Amino acid sequence: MSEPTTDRRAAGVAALAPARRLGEMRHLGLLVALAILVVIGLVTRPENFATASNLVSILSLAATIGVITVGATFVIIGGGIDLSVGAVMALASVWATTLATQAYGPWVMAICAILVGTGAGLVSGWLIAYGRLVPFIATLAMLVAARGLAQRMSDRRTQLVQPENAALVDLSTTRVLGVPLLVYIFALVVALGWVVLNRTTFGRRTYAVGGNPEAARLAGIDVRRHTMLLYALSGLCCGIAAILIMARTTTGSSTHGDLYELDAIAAVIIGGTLLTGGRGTIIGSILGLLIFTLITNLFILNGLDTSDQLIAKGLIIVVAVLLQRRNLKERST
Amino acid sequence: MSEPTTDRRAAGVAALAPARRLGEMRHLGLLVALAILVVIGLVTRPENFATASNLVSILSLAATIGVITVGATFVIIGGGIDLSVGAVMALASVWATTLATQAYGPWVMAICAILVGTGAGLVSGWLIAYGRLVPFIATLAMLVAARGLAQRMSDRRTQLVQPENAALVDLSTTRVLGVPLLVYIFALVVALGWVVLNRTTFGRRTYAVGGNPEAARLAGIDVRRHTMLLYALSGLCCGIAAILIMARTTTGSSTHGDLYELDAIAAVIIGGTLLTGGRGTIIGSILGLLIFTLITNLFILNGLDTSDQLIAKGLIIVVAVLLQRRNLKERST
Amino acid sequence: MLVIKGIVKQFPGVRALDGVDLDVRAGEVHCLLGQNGAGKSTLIKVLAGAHQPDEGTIVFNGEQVRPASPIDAIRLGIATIYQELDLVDGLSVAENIFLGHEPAKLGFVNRAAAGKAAREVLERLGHGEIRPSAEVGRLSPAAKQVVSMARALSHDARLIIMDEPSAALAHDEVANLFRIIRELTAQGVAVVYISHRLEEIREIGDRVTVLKDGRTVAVGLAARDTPTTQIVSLMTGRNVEYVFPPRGGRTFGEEVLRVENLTAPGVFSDVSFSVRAGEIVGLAGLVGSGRSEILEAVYGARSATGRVLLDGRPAGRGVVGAVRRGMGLAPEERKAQALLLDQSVTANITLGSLPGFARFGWLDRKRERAEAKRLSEMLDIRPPDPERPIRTLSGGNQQKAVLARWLLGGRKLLLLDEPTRGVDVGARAELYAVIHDLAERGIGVLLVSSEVPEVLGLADRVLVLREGSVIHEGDAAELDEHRVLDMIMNGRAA
Amino acid sequence: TSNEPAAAPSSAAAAPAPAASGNDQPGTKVTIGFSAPAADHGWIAAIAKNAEATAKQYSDVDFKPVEPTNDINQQISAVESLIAQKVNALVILPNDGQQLNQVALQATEAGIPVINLDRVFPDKLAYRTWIGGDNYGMGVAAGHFIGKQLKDKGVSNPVIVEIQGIATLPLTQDRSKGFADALKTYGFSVTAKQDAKFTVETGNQVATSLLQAHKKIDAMWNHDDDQGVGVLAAIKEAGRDEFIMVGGAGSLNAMKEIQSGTSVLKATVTYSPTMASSAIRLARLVAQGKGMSDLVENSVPQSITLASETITKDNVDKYLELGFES
Ligand SMILES: Nc1ncnc2c1ncn2[C@@H]1O[C@H](COP(=O)(O)OP(=O)(O)OP(=O)(O)O)[C@@H](O)[C@H]1O
Ligand SMILES: Nc1ncnc2c1ncn2[C@@H]1O[C@H](COP(=O)(O)OP(=O)(O)OP(=O)(O)O)[C@@H](O)[C@H]1O
Ligand SMILES: O[C@@H]1[C@H](O)[C@H](O)CO[C@H]1O
Ligand SMILES: [Mg+2]
Ligand SMILES: [Mg+2]
Repeated sequence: MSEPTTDRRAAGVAALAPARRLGEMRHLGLLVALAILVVIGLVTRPENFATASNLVSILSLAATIGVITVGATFVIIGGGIDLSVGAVMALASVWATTLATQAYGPWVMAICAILVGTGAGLVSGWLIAYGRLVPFIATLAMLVAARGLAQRMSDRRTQLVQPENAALVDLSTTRVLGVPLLVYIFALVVALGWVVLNRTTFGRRTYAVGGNPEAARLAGIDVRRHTMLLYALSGLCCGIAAILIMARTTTGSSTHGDLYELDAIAAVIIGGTLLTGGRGTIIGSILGLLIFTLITNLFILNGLDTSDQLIAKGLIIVVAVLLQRRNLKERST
Repeated sequence: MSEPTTDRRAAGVAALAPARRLGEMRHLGLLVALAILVVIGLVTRPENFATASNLVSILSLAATIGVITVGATFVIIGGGIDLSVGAVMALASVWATTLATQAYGPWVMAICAILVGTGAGLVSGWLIAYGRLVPFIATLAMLVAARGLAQRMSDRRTQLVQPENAALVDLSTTRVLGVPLLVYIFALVVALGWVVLNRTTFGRRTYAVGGNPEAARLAGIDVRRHTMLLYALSGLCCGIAAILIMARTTTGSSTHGDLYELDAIAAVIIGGTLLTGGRGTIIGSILGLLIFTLITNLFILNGLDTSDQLIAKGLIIVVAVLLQRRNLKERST
Repeated sequence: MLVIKGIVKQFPGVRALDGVDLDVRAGEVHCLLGQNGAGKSTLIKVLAGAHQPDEGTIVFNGEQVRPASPIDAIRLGIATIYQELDLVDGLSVAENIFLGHEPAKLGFVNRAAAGKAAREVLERLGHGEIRPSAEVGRLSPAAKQVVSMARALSHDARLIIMDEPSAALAHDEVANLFRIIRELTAQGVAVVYISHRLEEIREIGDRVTVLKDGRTVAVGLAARDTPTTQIVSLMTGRNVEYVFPPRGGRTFGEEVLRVENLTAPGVFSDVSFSVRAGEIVGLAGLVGSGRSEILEAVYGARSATGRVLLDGRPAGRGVVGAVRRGMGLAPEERKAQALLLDQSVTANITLGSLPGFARFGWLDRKRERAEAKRLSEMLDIRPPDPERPIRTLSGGNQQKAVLARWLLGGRKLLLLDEPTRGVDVGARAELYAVIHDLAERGIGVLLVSSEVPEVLGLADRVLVLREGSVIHEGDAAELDEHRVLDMIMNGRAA
Repeated sequence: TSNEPAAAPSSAAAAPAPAASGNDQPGTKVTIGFSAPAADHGWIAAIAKNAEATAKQYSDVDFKPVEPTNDINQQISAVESLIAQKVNALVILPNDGQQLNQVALQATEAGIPVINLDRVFPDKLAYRTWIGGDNYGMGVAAGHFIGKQLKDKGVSNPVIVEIQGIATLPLTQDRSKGFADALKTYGFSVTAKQDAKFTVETGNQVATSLLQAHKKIDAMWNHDDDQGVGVLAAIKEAGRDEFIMVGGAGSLNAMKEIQSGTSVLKATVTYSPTMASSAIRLARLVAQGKGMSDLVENSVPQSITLASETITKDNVDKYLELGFES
């Protein structure tokens, strides 16, 4: 083989930034957007924005949906979509706050929420993987049914966490180093999600299943089982989120998590994950989510009129993504 | 060439329904689901269900979102997604019912609605096609901004169609052969949509752009321009839908069309269109939509509680799609 | 080692396999031959557990087996390189190679081990320059093919099936592939090898099984000694001259295409040439020499500096203008770049000339179907039903449909990138005739092929490319294969 | 509706000029934080407008509204940020009293008096004063009006239809309960009920199907006049007029329908958004440590419940200026 040619090709390949580095560069756009928002905050509300308590408040606000976003990132990288997240969280919160469950104390309540979430995810996953339902439809059905069930169980009432189970609420009120416990839980879930996605066979196979399911199957991966597990994982995250929302609101309610599906998916996509699957990062999703949360926070601090907020929000989304797009060329849904 | 073998294989081919026929068979599942619902209606509410006035009322209910579904079908076949439909319809309805617009009479109101809808669609389309924004994000931004603008314009009030413009409301109240005019408009939009999708180069290109944009580009199709036009078409449909909702509710309001995006997309997908693009039919989408509308109608006729409605709806969606899946094997988002 | 008897596989409407027999011995290279659509890929998918047979038995290493899934086949020791590149674009080279059998502890991937093992396999394949951490989606088709091979080698397989592994490879790469195959067979590994290039079969094969219309028509022929005419007539059921149509007799008209100083930094530089009406100009070069990119730049699908003149006027901006002005490109990767897999053969064929079938945007579907039918018959696309989804056609037949697309709509200049990739011997001869016929009707053709004999046999004039530059231009008649190979590999200008 | 040609009463009408009492004299400067659900509904919009308009009337009030939202989680954050800004008083209309209870409690503990508007916090420690409408009373008023009318007509076994607002809100359940209880005193009961979402469109959709389900109706109660616009459109489209209808909340549009006398809408029971104006005044008084001058007591009372009045053709003129635009 002629050496020069090989060298040139090697050079060609080497000249290309490897996937991971590119991935980080892609986050640059998001970081820039985030930085701009921070600057806006500092300029418009110097006395309120950069306070520790405001930062904590931003993170607390982001925590619930953040946990859900981690699960959604897996599902979307795996080529699917989960519209049921908010409803499943609501159902888990209601189930965990029924008097029957509350009788067993906070631990059982937490486990109950997690089991209900995971169970709902398994059902969606089974329908998609083995029942061959389109994910959009299967999880839409789950959304509708879970909300209905939550309303039924709660008789459409908001269910208070009983005083004897206040330990659960402590997650929101107890602070370690000034930061409420639930923010730590959020951080932990993000970290675990990152590790699973990047360092385990499960994570790497998720990319394969989403990127090219036929190739994954031919490589000997049990695509169906994996798909089902992805939705179970998303359900698990919804269960954890249910614990957080119970802590924050001291209640279980069928109305919790309304429209979370849109917010979670939007965060994931702004974070650079393609709806077509096979690509994406947890970090990107979380940055996407923080951008959303920061926008809301800035609006609150500045007391903008709602209609103007909505208009501004639309524009900011476009700009944030345009910033990020600079580094991307792929087309997707 | 050995004749017998060829013949045998050719015979096999003849036995196979051609692609088109297969498409129609696919609707069989939907038709069966629809038939089952009709039977349920006949059995549970014999005196109310099969009346002409109930059928008309189902069609009237379906008309607004039906028109939007036609546009959504184009966008989704073209590989995109439009989350802004409900908000754009709301904006068009508000703009058309401002006192300034209403001063010019019903025709100008209708034209205003259509222009606003199409304009919003063009903006989304431009952002997606030329600004390279992901459709999900671009149209989510449009959703948020359009709702904000609608609130701003209307000052968050419900705007009544003035008595002197009652001609617009007549679309809903005037009946020809017992059927309100707006049902005819719905039917006309469906028919036109079908013709454009199946009989014109625009339709054919839509399938190409959604199925394989790179191939479409290399075949000389202006993929960007076409993509932009698809969203404009969707916006146009939202404008028409705005006229219908003004006629039905006698108002323009920023709250109109809440969550239409989910319903429209769900109808399209239940109808057999893949979210990945390149496939789908108008008829399927409309059947999907009718199933949804029929379910709600049956529930209300039978006085079911909304919680139970939701649970049942989830189950019915799954069953309807399972029925339809029988004829399909592809996997998709 | 492997004995297959009476395998039947039915698809909706097609009996793809209709009683196939095959026996493969340890340490041999067993070649599968057959026309496009004969059932080769389907057969190996049955072996690999990707399809379930309707009837028949498979005996592997003395035991009757029935691989229910790819995992089963891999566990049995059967590794497969599939015809369609089945890699995951978003993952790295190493991750692709070890997909499904990652070196891992408790579910955690040992990335160092994976990287090291990947490097070893790649080096063994002579491609140490492909970095295990590179993202597969950014590799060239040839490099992807190498990764596919590396994956097959990474399994400790007793039987390796290769479905047209050389289709995306150039001459030197094929030699490399053969070296590996010889190493494998020396260790007692059996190889099932599929290719449409008879000369490869002769070089590497031990025995040949021929499939036709889903049936075995000959077993265990000697790969080296069986006369070509016999093989071809077994495959096609008739006698096909595996030759090029006679050169000459054509007169060239006006210059249709003039390319001046075309440059795309890092890919090709300062390329100038012209194509006249009725002339076939061939681009020869190694994979990676920039031929595809030149075609794309001429077509307006890739940005480059320099001038492209069509009929003496600057070509319009972009592909849309190029197509409107009478160009057509049959791209290299048909699945990714050319096909609408869900659509019918007809819709695929007419895609490039829709305006010609429409009045005020309204399609004349009858005429569309008639034209598609005419072209299907002309190119012998099988099965002969233009209303079938193109997805259900074999690779070679899909390729013919791509070509058919540009036979419509009165093209002046056709850019053909590897037009016979994956096309069988019989159909290839037909395609050659079609290309000649086009030229005779005054169409200019710019042809890229990795098969030097094809370039020399078809083209009137040849440009030899090396590392993005034209190093030779001359009459095809004055060149021979040896000289061209010498130029493209060693850079020695004639 | 904003575009009523004769939209004479402006939102200022709902926030009448300061009463001529010493309380209106400027006092210490106070900052009042305000948080309410998203204003995509005429009634809620009126609440926001009234609060703002009232605050503007006082030179000693610095009004700080935060982004209205329908997401609990966000409303909690919004209130947290107001606490962090150390406002002098908070006026909160929670999306759900139970769910915002904890954060209201935090505010109270931080020394910020909370004026609870409309939807009530379950924990009395969480707020200083509650002011709101009487949801149960609204249902009772509607039930009595319908019961009496039907009794007078001598209808037996009447078909009574109820269109609720958002079903998951406690206030909806209270209204329904009051309605059923009042009807019971006449020996009547609700034949069918469905919930809408306080929007014109959902009111229209639900009414369209309900009218199909019941070919003959005697009376209908619609909880909310905003969605009532859609309900009335559906009734007109179906060409039905055999029943009497009662609305809820008391929008200007509803009052005009009642006034016309030709509409099926014969009455509406009030649930007036003027309560927001009062809430701001109360917040100011509490923050300044003043009492209510008409009361003997030195400080503002712990709870104030507005009465739900029944507006009919006979008394509508008196109410028109308090009607809010849908
Ligand atoms: N999934 C499928 N559905 C329906 N028909 C199929 C499918 N896959 C293959 N076929 C049909 O089966 C027959 C055999 O196809 P196969 O791909 O095995 O041919 P091949 O010998 O590999 O051809 P080539 O040389 O072109 O690759 C063809 O007629 C093809 O159209
Ligand atoms: N995605 C890419 N990013 C960067 N460089 C690339 C990419 N694809 C190809 N190249 C480089 O461009 C040059 C030409 O590539 P390519 O393999 O397509 O050439 P070719 O002559 O057309 O070969 P083939 O016979 O495979 O068509 C090579 O140097 C290659 O490394
Ligand atoms: O309490 C109010 C009103 O009663 C109105 O009818 C709807 O919104 C609720 O919040
Ligand atoms: Mg093949
Ligand atoms: Mg190439």
